[in-house]
Amino acid sequence: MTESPENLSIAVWRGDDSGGGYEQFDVPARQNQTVLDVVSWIQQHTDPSLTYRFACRVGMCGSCAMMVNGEPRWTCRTHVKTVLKGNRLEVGPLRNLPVIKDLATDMDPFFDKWVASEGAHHPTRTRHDPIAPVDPTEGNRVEANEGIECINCAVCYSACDTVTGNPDYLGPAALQRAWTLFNDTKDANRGAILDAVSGSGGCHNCHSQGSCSHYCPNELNPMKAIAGLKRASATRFFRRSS
Amino acid sequence: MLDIRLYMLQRITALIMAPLTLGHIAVMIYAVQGGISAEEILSRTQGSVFWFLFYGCFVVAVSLHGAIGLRVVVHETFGVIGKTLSWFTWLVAAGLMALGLYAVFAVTL
Amino acid sequence: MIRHAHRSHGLWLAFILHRLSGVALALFLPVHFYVLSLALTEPARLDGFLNWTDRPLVKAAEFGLVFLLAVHIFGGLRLMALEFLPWPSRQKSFAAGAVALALFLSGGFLLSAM
Amino acid sequence: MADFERHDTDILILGSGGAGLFAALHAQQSAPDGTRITLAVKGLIGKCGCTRMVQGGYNVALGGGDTVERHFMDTINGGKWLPDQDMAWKLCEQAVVRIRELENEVGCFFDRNSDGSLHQKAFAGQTADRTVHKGDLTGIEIINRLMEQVLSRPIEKLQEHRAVGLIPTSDGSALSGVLFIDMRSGKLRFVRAKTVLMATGGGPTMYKYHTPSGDKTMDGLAMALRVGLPLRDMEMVQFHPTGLLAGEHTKMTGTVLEEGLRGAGGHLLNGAEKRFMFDYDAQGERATRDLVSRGIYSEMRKNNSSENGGVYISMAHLGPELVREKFKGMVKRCADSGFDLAAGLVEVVPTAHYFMGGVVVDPDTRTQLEGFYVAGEDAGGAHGSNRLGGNGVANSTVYGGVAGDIMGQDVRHMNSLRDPDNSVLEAEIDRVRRPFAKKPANIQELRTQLQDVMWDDVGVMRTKTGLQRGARHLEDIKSQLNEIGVASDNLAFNLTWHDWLNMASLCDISDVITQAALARENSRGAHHREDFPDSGTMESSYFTVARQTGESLHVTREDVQFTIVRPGETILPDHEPETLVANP
Ligand SMILES: Cc1cc2nc3c(=O)[nH]c(=O)nc-3n(C[C@H](O)[C@H](O)[C@H](O)COP(=O)(O)OP(=O)(O)OC[C@H]3O[C@@H](n4cnc5c(N)ncnc54)[C@H](O)[C@@H]3O)c2cc1C
Ligand code: HEM
Ligand code: SF4
Ligand code: F3S
Ligand code: FES
Repeated sequence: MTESPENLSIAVWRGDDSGGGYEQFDVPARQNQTVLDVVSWIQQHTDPSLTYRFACRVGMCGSCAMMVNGEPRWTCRTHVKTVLKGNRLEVGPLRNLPVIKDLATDMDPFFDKWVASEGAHHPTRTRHDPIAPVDPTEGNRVEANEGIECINCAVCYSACDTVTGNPDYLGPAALQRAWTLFNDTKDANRGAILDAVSGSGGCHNCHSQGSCSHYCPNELNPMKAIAGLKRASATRFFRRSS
Repeated sequence: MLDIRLYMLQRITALIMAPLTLGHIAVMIYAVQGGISAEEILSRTQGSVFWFLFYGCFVVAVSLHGAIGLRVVVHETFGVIGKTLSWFTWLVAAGLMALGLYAVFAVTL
Repeated sequence: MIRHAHRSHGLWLAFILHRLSGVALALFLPVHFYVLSLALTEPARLDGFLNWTDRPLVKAAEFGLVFLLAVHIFGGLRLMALEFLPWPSRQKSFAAGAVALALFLSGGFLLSAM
Repeated sequence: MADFERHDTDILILGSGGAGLFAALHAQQSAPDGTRITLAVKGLIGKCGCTRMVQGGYNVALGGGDTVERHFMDTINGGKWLPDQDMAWKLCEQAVVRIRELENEVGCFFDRNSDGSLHQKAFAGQTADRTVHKGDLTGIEIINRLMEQVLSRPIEKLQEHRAVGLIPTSDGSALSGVLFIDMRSGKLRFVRAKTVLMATGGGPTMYKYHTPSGDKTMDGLAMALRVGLPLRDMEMVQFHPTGLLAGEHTKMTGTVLEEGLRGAGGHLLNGAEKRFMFDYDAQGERATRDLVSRGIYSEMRKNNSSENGGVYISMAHLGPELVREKFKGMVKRCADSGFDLAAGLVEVVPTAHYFMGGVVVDPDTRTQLEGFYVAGEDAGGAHGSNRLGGNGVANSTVYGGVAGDIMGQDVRHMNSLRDPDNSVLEAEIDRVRRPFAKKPANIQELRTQLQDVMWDDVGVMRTKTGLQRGARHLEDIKSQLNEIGVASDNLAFNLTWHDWLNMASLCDISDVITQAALARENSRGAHHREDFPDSGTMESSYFTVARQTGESLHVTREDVQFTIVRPGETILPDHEPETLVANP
């Protein structure tokens, strides 16, 4: 194993919902080290009381996202080398979500909004019916497919300043889910989806800041999905009023 | 703090204003050449139904557009919500509208 | 620097430019209306005002406003194109790029016209 | 007794993988109105566990020549005649219903053929194109859709609640409830329920190299062991041949590089950068998981290993562009951790992947303890000695749904909550608080020791001497663990306390694996004894059953009941071809 003797200087946010600040730690630099590895090392070797969250460790569960040098990232898939500034790194809890402790946030508001966007399928068929044939190249399917691999990591949510300013705003991930479902021809209640995203916290609050699409670790494009919702709801608005 | 109605209103007013403001800028660039005077402005605009409608439309649109715009900014920056926010929006709209229409009458009547 | 690192990318800057220009315009508008309405009440003061605006500093400010207006209009059109035109995202970036270019050119032109 | 909070519900579900989430949905559909349903999970709902990590897909026979019978025969053959046949049958039969439910009711979005029908492919060991998938991220699709259905229903959520003890009634015949640690606050909470489903998903993370998510540490099986429930097939640990090897200090090590890489023609190279799999099997790299794992392991033992002690996988000869296109996700993942899968060499190592062993249950998920049900990876029997790729998620979703239905029915006849055996409750509370009385020390080093022991002595290839050495080491590690303390000044979200508890569960089950491995004196499926390389006759197949009484562990052997098909026979019609896969 090749180890450089160098130490990384890591600032980690400590505290809870009532406040906190950064604490400094030294961590030995290693090859192939991810930000999550660095954080774990601190908990395992220096400060056993440090709290963070992870599960899959390969970018599938979306539970390890943190602010790394002020940018939201999935830490299990972020190689330290790609984010190091000199030999320094600053790690904090995701923005825009309440902090439970240290680096772990309460993700409930994020998921409450997912549900509030009607982000759960409205069935047209039952388990006793055959599976609907779907042409994989058909327009709606392609559109829906683009946003489906979201891992609900809330990276986009914490990158978005509209969420910061407007706590009711449903946010990019939930809206993208709504758009995906809206394009799912199997869904029974596309009207309900448009209703859900047209209220005072809805898609119309998005200012196309684009941070969502910029930071999504899976290279999804919530900004585009939200534009789709705006378009669909505007079309319906005119249809209804004419 | 934008539902679909306010959003549509903001977009529609923006679309109305786009040609108007571009036209306005064009006229201004043309007009400012060699200095500008009250007389010059008034000679162009006074008694003109066209300019009355032109600026009238603009004022109505911009009052709504600007008010909704400021509403969003005020909400997101200062956390103003609920009734206060609505009052703010419509007061700004009314104020802009009043001042604007007064000006339109001033230069076109 | 680290605190708002998430903001350092093009679309966010476009957003803040649009917002600042919108707010500036909204604040300027009442002044503009007031000055024009002087035509009705005190035409002389309007002229006085227009003379005052001849000064270079004020001129610069004025052109600044025109620039803000242009930025805001083009920015607004870009946003609405992005929202309403069902283009593939790539083309949208081109459109945005084109608008940005137009902006800088026109802005430069306006400023140099002083 | 230390302070704890109390809570009551009717149906309590532990875990939010495929089994837990399906159980919640089905319980909600089948239980009488007003039934309280509670989902308690060690992580966040839907964001932990392994179902989410499923890549390849979901096995289900959907016609086109394929039949439930064929799926069943593949499962039995794959499991080397050890599976509980009734469970395997129900798995194959109900998978058909479950996949329709997933698409039609839950809203999953599986890949299609150009004619609009579901796309199905064949994993190793299957005689038909059977595996339904969504790209190579099938688990995310399944769990996200299930999660949003559950979140949008009136189901009580206890997130970041770790189950630490099953508390029976005083007479020991039924379950009263479950003791939890509310991880966020560090407080203890005892939840009584009329029915409890355990779906905590096993997870062989006591091995140096392992694939499952970090939250899975055998808590469920350890709890079941402590209440005296029988565990079967505990020696059966499935190794995936190609885990990423990136060094000991990164959690990326051990994570799966997908099977398809070998299927597509990837080469495995030893330290000298020579292919070696043909020395072990005529199929070369395309041999089944267990054979390839053993091939790699043998090469490693001969010190023909790569820089970090594994072997290399090489794809470049297929054309880097093609690899980049076909395995986009894998290439990106490797690139994120600094490796070039498309054009370079990536180090791999066999990695503990799935646990076939589990609690003895009937095909309705019931256990011998009234009110206690087990489904998913925690339940033993459906896979026997080896799980086919694609049968894992089918198993957890099928039996999770079954458990939900059954609990919804059973709860109708259960009029009241049961009182706990306070002495067990007290003992469990003492157990979890034990480290507070000791001097804090580093647990990580002990975990490394455990992982090394299990890897070296109870791993891919086993011998009696090795297993006995392993057992002694385990004893030693356990007693060391008992001396390691945890600072108790702030228990809120105290990961180090949970590391300690994880170790406790892992040690207990490691012990059982070792004892069961000693008890099986032949080689079947995932279990390979170098001192007993023969499989034994299929007719006399037995499975192991481990039970803890008091402090002592007993492993017995029980004969497999061939309730549907006998070795050498098949339930496929006479004229059926051996395989329907075009190029197996
Ligand atoms: C990388 C990988 C790839 C795989 N690919 C495939 C595939 O392609 N096809 C296939 O069929 N199978 C695959 N499998 C296997 C499959 O994932 C499992 O068989 C199946 O998902 C198990 O489901 P489950 O519901 O039993 O457990 P899990 O999905 O693992 O869920 C367990 C749940 O229990 C919770 N839990 C654990 N301990 C406690 C506790 N003490 N208290 C409360 N909650 C607890 C966990 O947090 C989690 O929510 C794969 C597994 C892995 C690791
Ligand atoms: C003439 C063309 C104009 C167009 C096309 C236009 C377009 C737009 C659009 C699309 C928005 C929404 C931005 C968003 O949601 O992020 C907006 C916001 C705004 N506009 Fe305009 N606008 C124009 C003129 C004006 C004028 C003259 C004013 C001055 C009163 C103005 C003030 C504002 C304000 C304050 C905002 C809010 C900014 C924000 O939400 O960030 N606009 N404009
Ligand atoms: S859209 Fe991207 S960033 Fe947002 S939650 Fe989904 S995966 Fe994460
Ligand atoms: S960052 Fe926010 S403002 Fe819109 S484009 Fe993305 S949701
Ligand atoms: S730990 Fe699962 S995405 Fe990082």
